[in-house]
Amino acid sequence: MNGVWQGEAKINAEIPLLISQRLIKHCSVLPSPTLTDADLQTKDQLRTIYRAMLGGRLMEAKLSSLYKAGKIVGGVYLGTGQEAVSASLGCSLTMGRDVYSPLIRDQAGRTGFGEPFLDCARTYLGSAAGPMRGRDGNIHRGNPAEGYLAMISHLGTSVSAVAGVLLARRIKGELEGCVGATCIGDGGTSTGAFHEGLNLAAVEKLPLVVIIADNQFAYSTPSDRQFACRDLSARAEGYGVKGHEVDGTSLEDCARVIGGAVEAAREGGGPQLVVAKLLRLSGHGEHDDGSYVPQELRQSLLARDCVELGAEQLIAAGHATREEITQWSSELRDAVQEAVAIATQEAAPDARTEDWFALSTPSMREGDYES
Amino acid sequence: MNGVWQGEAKINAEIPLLISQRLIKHCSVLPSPTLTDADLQTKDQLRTIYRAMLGGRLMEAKLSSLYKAGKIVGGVYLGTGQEAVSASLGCSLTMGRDVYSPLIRDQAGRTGFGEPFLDCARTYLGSAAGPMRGRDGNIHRGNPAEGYLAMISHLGTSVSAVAGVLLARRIKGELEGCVGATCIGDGGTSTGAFHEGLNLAAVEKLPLVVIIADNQFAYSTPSDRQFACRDLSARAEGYGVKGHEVDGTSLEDCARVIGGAVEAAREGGGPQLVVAKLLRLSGHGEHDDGSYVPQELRQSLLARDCVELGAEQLIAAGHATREEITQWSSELRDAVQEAVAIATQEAAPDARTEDWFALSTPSMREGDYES
Amino acid sequence: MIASDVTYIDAIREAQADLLREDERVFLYGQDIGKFGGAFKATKGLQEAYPDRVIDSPISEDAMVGMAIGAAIEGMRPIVEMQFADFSSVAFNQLVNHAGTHYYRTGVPIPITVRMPSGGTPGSGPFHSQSMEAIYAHYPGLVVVTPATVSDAYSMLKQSVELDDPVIFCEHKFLYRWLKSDSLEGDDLPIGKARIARHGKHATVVAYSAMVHEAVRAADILKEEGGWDVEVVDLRSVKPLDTDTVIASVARTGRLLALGEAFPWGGVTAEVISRVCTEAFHLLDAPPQRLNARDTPVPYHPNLWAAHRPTPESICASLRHLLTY
Amino acid sequence: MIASDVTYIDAIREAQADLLREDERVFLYGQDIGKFGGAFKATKGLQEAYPDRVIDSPISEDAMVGMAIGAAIEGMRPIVEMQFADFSSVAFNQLVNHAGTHYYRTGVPIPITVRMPSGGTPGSGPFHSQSMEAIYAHYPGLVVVTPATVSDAYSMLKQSVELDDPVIFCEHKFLYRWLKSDSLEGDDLPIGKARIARHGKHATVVAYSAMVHEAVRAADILKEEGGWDVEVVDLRSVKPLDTDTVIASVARTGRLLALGEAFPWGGVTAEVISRVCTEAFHLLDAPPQRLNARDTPVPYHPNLWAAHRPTPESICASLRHLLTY
Ligand SMILES: Cc1ncc(C[n+]2csc(CCOP(=O)(O)OP(=O)(O)O)c2C)c(N)n1
Ligand SMILES: Cc1ncc(C[n+]2csc(CCOP(=O)(O)OP(=O)(O)O)c2C)c(N)n1
Ligand SMILES: [Mg+2]
Ligand SMILES: [Mg+2]
Repeated sequence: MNGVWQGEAKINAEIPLLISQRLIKHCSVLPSPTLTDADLQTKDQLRTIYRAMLGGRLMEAKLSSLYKAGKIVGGVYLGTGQEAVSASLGCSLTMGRDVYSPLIRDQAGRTGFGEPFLDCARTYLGSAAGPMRGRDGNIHRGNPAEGYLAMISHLGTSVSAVAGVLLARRIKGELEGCVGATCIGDGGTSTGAFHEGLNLAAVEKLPLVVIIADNQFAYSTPSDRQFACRDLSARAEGYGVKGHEVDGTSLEDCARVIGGAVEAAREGGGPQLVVAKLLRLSGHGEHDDGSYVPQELRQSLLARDCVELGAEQLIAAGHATREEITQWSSELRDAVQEAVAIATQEAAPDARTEDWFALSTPSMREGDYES
Repeated sequence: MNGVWQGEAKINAEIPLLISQRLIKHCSVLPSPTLTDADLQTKDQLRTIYRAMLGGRLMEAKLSSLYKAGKIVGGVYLGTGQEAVSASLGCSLTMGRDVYSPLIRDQAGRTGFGEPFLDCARTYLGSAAGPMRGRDGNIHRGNPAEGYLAMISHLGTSVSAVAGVLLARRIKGELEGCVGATCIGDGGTSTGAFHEGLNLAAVEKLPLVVIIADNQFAYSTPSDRQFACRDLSARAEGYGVKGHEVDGTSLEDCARVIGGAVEAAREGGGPQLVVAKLLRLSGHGEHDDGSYVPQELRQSLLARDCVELGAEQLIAAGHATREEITQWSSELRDAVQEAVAIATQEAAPDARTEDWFALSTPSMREGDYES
Repeated sequence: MIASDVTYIDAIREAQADLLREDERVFLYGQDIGKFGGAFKATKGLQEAYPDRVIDSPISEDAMVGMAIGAAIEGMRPIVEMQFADFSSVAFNQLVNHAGTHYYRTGVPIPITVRMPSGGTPGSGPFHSQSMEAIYAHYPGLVVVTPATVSDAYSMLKQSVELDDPVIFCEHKFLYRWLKSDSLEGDDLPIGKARIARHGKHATVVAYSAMVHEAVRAADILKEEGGWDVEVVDLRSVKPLDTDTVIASVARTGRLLALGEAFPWGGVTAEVISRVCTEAFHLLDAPPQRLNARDTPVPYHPNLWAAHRPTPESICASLRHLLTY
Repeated sequence: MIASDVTYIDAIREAQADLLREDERVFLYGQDIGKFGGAFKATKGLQEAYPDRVIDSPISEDAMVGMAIGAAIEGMRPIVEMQFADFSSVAFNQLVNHAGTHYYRTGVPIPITVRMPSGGTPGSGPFHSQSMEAIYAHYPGLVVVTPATVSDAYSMLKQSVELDDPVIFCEHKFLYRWLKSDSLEGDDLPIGKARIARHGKHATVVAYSAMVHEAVRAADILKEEGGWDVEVVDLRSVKPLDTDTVIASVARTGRLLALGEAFPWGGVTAEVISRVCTEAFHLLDAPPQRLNARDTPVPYHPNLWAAHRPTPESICASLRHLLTY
């Protein structure tokens, strides 16, 4: 296959073992951990984020193999390489209090936010018991009543929706201490919806955090066909929001910068725009081998695998031992397996008993008005 | 009337007389003319621009009185106070070679670009002989075959259309030496269409000039409800385009900065974003008295009337005499009168002979398929 | 409120005032709706009374609707004002793909009401005259209402906001100041029920919004002219569309004209005729007739505008054809 | 080109290759259409051959169409690829209000072709399955074509680009690889003419796009089952809609089923029934029938998806009802 990823092996069972080998290979390029913002870089926080990253990686590895085995219909989109960014956001938010609208590559963030693997498995496998009941699939899932929004496919549209939840809370006098957050890709920034949503949030000075995961490609389209600015963080000033840049491959950096942006928003600092630099370490979806990604990019620092690097960082800082990580990994793998096993056995939706109604109000439903 | 404008009198016959009186009142606040870019600030250029400004002002004054006399149906939207910006752009472009998509407050720019007053009068008065044949009205006019695009109402949509003309020329190998230009208001920058269009032009590095006439209001909505950045020119960097700021009340500054932006685009400098600061010296349309504009803004430097100030600048620099300006004014007033007189006498469109087809291809037309 | 000489636009303003007063979940969002009171003054004075719940938006129709969706998820009842229905084209995606799909996908309904100043007036031209009900009714998940009377404008706006589902509220600009009544109160029919606007026995005109009044005028002319009794059904909402009331009327008259101000391809008139013909074919004593605007953009000039949409004259012509078939 | 085993998507690719070769005014614009060859490989290899005329766009559907409009004004013939028809919702405004109004307003036509990968496939869900033809056909100023065969996909795409007017080219994703032919060449009917896809005398099914094949299957079943001869009319384009061919078929059969994969309110089926009933009421020996998808978003799960759209079984059920009326 043309598009074999440097880190392909990472989705197999040997992650912690690989880590130790790579640690030696890579350590020359490792930045020394900068522990400037000690509050945020607590051991606990990093361990929590890392577990969410691992969970995301392992869940997605499973989804990939289910897809390849023909057990998932439709698309499977992975966040491989984006887990540090995603989990750093998800773990900074509290379900029930905060608002989160993840995007396609946010399995780790969803896990960090508290979504059970079972919801994911059920949605991908189309279980009638899942949150989307087979009506929608894969990444198009959420639990809106808990502030966990269910994205539509049209990129950029979540920004204004999250802003709306926050505006509603302000009107109700319940905004204090809340944050709303969403992610978007480099490509998604080209949509009018993104622009309108971020601008609206800026005008209203809402506690909104928007993470741009600049993974160098939108599907096959490289960034230079997507925008012409030096860096997307140059957009922050034009919206009048606070801008941040972060190395998306580094758990430590993501935890600090993204965690910091969430705190800043929470404390009344208004909208925050975080641009994370990284590389998508998979195809656009599992149908795509990503062979258009040039070799030099695959070998650049952007291609570092944040899950491997994160383990190195945890170990180097003494926040976790290799054994612990191996342990988490196997626990999470079991949890993923269990979720998939349950969802696989659940009933699919049944067209005959399906409620074919798009409106909630019975008197507004037309029923089948065809003869 | 609540919303009488400081400069209301300026639309009457006495412009040049007023100018001399105000010259004395205002001269303390006048910036001394900076003649740094001597090439662009030629006497000829300033005279040309000023005549277009005067033409715009006088045409619009006539439109306003026609509207108030009930002779124009629908809306009348004036560019009062924006003539320096508008004409500086229109006069920098050459019909046939360049592409121009003016917006609602661009009578002066249209005049500068070479649109005859008659086209304007015919469109407002709904003459069947006009470029829009009564099918569309007021500012929704143009001559697309000459690169003079006919705006639709939806703000922001012209940006991509102008970009498309330019992209087409590049493909045909005919882009060399061409510029495309369009205007938008502060409010129009909040549209997704504006964002997508400017971003696309930036990616393609097209010779596009976008002027934002930041006139402090979008209809009644002040800028702080429209965007949160310090200044809209802060957006340029985020698009990777060259940004410019200009005092929109000053003919000299507008001629230099806008003329310069057009030249920069023409010479391969890529897209240019010019933000002009000024105040709309009228209501949103002639149905609106603009009473929501606070008094202090009406008395600020932003409220200087560019037509008056421009005359002062021309006279002070020795580019024109008061007598010349009076002369231009009366010539232009005659030309406006004549155009209106012609258009007024022309036949209105006749519904019975109207071609009721939205498609050009006869075989694609369904005709009246109702029984 | 009992008012004398209350207009259609007054009714819309009063409904919003009532809603703001009675229901803390209600807030208004739109361009220039605050201090300015909106392009048509539908929110005049409301920001003064409810400063936190009448909010001026940027010119961002997509985000305006997206914001309302988020607020609705959070339990609010936003009313979004489009400055003109025509500009909702920019919010089309959020309306049909976000608001319209949400309940089916997630089980969480989206109680937003989007007010659309609709329909033509002389001189408004192609972009300030559109009737977009068919566009929104075609997609699943939206309720689309089209009040034709002062009391319906009032009561249906209140009902729309009370509904748990997204409502496209098509209010006709031509009726804003032209249509007057001496009371806001009416028969308070629920959304989804059509009304017999004029009783008759020789033919049924099914209309909605401003065309109800043109139909009634045409019916009056034909009464005068030939003693014909034409029944006019006011659909009131086009989705749900009250097929039962339409068919009951056709059962009485045997003749159907479907009338609308929107573009002719598809739309309400096609849906009405299609439903009647599939469900009540044998009640028809003559081929059904159909009358819409023409298949061009809405023209600017009043001469063209008046000939673009159906008029009492063109309605009479259709009806004569139908009645003498 | 004569190929054996050429698919529907091959036809679309070949048409574009021919157009690029034959007409310098043609260029392609869309997301990932360059080196990558497009999400469905409809432009595979074309950028290599025409590097300046196959251009990757940002994710900006509104600006993509706006750009194409400008290029068309400048004399080019852009083909815009939407990655999925569903995403054209974001370009709705540029399509209906800019492209669709331009000729009527200015006299300058806008020859753009917008390719819309349309229709459902199992597992695609609410946002990658839509059939938007009714939305675009409702507005004046757009031609809307819906090829159902390999040779139509080929010849109609070429004709679309040759037309001076804007064309919404609805290509069905389900047919992309499933539908094969041994040649690109067909009868080269012009846009606006319907085709009898299967001859019959007992009833007429009017269908378009993928539903033509489902209708033919249903007809085969009924032939087998009861010796019924069902005629299938393939509309090919829904605007213009070839009422004459439809009515001529109904004149032969006396019975009509209008079939579509889109949402049920309004749309092609309503338009077809409405035209037949207003123009050829007395040709009908039975009430017309109508079959569409259900009035919910297109569901993700294949079980639900298969029951959401018409199937040979549901078509047969409708037809049995119609035939035995
Ligand atoms: C408005 C819109 N247009 C097109 C698409 C199809 N699409 C889905 S994902 C994608 C690429 C997104 O790229 P990016 O935003 O960079 O995110 P990434 O996939 O790299 O995480 C595209 C074009 C879409 N979802 N929405
Ligand atoms: C998409 C869209 N929404 C709403 C409108 C209605 N509208 C016309 S002009 C206007 C205000 C424009 O303000 P700005 O862009 O600042 O230009 P200005 O009028 O100040 O010159 C509005 C809201 C529109 N034309 N397009
Ligand atoms: Mg990306
Ligand atoms: Mg403004």
